[in-house]
Amino acid sequence: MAVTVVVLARNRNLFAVIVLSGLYSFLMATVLVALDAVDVAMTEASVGAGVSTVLLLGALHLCRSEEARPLHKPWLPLAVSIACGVMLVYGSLRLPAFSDPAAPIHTHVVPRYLKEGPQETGVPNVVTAVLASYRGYDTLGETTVVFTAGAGVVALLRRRRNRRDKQK
Amino acid sequence: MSVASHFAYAVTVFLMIAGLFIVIARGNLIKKLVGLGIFQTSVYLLYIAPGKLIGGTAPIVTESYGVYSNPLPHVLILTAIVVGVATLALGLALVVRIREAYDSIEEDDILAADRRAADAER
Amino acid sequence: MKHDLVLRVVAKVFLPFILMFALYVQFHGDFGPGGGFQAGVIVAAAVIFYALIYGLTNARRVVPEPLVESMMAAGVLIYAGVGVAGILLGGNFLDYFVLDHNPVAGQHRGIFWVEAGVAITVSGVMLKIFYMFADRGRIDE
Amino acid sequence: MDVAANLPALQVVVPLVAAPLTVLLRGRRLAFAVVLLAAWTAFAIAIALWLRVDASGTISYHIGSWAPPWGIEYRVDRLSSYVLVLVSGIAAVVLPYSWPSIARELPPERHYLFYTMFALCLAGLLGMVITGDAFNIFVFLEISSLSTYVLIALGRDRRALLAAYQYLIMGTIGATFIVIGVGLLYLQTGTLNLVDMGQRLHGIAGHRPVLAALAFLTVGLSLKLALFPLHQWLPNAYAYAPSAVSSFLAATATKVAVYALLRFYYSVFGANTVFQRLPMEELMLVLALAGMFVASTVACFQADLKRLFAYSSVAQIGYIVLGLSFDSLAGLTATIVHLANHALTKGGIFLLLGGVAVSMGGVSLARVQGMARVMPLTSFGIVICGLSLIGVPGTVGFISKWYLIVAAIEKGQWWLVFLIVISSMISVVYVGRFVEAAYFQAPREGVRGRREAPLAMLLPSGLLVFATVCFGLATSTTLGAASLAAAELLGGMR
Repeated sequence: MAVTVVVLARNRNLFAVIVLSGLYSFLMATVLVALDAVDVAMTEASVGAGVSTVLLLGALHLCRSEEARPLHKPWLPLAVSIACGVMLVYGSLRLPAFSDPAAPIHTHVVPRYLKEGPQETGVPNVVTAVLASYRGYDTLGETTVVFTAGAGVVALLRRRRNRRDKQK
Repeated sequence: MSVASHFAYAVTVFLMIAGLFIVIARGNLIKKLVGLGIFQTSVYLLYIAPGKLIGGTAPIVTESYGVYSNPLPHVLILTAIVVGVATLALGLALVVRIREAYDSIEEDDILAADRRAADAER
Repeated sequence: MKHDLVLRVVAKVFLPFILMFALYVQFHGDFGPGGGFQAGVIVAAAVIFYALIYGLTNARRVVPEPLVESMMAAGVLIYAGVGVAGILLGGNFLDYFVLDHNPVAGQHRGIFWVEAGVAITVSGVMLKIFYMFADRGRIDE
Repeated sequence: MDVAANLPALQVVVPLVAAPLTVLLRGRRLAFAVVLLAAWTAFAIAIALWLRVDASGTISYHIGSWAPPWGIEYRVDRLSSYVLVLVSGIAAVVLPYSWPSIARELPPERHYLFYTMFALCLAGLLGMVITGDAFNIFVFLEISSLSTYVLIALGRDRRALLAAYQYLIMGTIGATFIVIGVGLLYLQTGTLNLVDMGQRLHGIAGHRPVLAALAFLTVGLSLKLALFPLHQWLPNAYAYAPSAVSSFLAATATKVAVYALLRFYYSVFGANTVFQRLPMEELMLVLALAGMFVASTVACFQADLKRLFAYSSVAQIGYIVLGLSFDSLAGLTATIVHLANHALTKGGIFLLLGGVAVSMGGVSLARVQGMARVMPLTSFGIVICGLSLIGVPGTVGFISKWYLIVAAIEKGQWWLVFLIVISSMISVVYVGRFVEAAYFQAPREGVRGRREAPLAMLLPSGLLVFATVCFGLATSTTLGAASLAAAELLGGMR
């Protein structure tokens, strides 16, 4: 996965970049399955590798496909991103170890979802139960985000009817 | 042990650096969006990886399993993915409009065009 | 691509299955992975598939644009409507317990409608975005 | 059914439902009517909530009847009700204005979508303020940001597109930083509820992930609130957006980001963690001062009035953060009161500038020459708001500056008092440039007679200008609310 990203960063042909990013999403989905996040993996595969790639290709179709050589030196951006990375490393070093059942995320809040969720909501897939019921409001927000994007794209790309008729 | 246990974090950090780098350093508007996607994806691992329990299984309750991975991060990341794709769609729509207005999707070209226009106004 | 007989036949055969699969993902979300969002994406993909093979004009005839735009809005309204129904029946916002005499059945009903709302909005938005982008392309060429 | 008990949910849901309704109804009149109704209802609800919090304390509302921390909680305390009133109030004033303004700036087939986006933006901002759940903040932040990007891109100038794109990139990076911060906190505490998180962080405040989370949240929110070195997106975005949008954003969007910052600092981390374990105090002081001076100076050299006042916004954010950096009751009061004061002032200015753009054909300094003769009321309004930016007694700006100075004296930092006064002098310069052009220069050729903006635009702008003076003279309402809110925040500090 990391290799894909490196190639991706260096490649200037946008078509290749987009295909690589689709590949990257698939790899990510595989990793997610390995981490037991089946719902997320399914979404990532359909969204990351599917929808995003189609969208990117669609946009690319409307634009030029070669990227110009960057004019400025990349040291400043590199420094900024590495600084952020260092910050994250600093933070993550004291996090609970991988797969530690005593970590706070496994002992607080979640046990109720796993123990009572199926009885309280009648849905054995806990992800669905949390998504639609316990944190249903987040999902309403999420749906609204999708709606916002849809209406936004319409607002940006709609043309006047008469102009389109004229061009036909 | 400590190296292995933090492997997931290391990957996250690397992806994040790479994604952020692409966003800031590259001048091509579409490529910036791809980088942004990678940057966002790195966060997924940060959330999901710690939720895994070795020997656990996907959080779909049945009688044959006793240990489940943590479902809450999954829910959060589902939302994050959706938000990510929504942002991407909107960003691309903007890029298409920009390309129609400027006939370019290189940031430097566009800024140069703006500067020329501003000079012409004076 | 529009005139390739093999493609057209294969598409005709596949489409019902894709839609079936979408419904499966939608309703099986309670027991396995899946749910409204994924189902919505699959439905949209099916229509896009149709549009690629039979042409945009035909796709527009099957799934007209005003319908798509209404779908975007309707999904959110259904979702929020479930929430408001909770208030009307004396509970809090998005309270599914009051939707039925039996709290668990109420939960089930709430989750069902909410997921339906998500699927409708998502498929509507995906299709709309596809139409918008496709439109732009045609005029540019 | 109990409407009163469900007000917290309705606060957000009313504008949120209005948005899809406009898409279903299509017609621009209907869309306008629906959103206007929703915004006024939201304002009424916000006032009702404010009164209730004032009378009986913090309201906690469990969405879906799931008790926190399992479900999502809505939490209305003094600070959030104060910001709710502010945001919904500005929306209620800007909306009637947008009808004539948008009619001139946008092609008609996009009108209803403008109102959709406006309603979504309002819902997102209100949702961010009212929620008591860390991840929910992110979700509603995205609703408001995505709609903001679209609103900016609707501007007539093609540069609006690039401004929106740049804001999209910066905003998404900011939002992702916030997600990382929330994620780190979640990994440490296992909860997403802010109050619960605050309690569980109590014992582990010094841990490195917590400090890293603090850093990520600060950077992410600073991007959103345009703190000095991270402000690059703001001037272009404000300058090229439609006038109604500039005004609404200038008055609310950055303010809500400040609110979120306050919420995380005081309700989750606690001031001890923020200000004692990290050199936040000094850092914020430096950035705030740099913002005040650099942005004010840059503002002096702008030829476009909208850009000029956009840079002045960056400088004003500096004052807001300066108040925060004192870590004292007076400083926090100054911050909170300046949130509202700057919102009124800047909202008023941008609304008036929208009218100027209509009547004078543009908002560059060259265009507004002799404006005082053509649009006397508008010019007068801008001057009053300008005085408020400077901090002249009798306007709201004075109150904020006064409290900042009090806070500085409390800490014995006399040099800071001096600096605050100097930076106000710089704002005299840029406001002076407008006054010079409008009052002391002859109108351009062909600009004759009196042509005020239409009444529907003048009235809402006038209302905000009036409020600028009104709350500057009768200070008890805003100041009282702000100091109570500040006291409550500090009281929550352990």
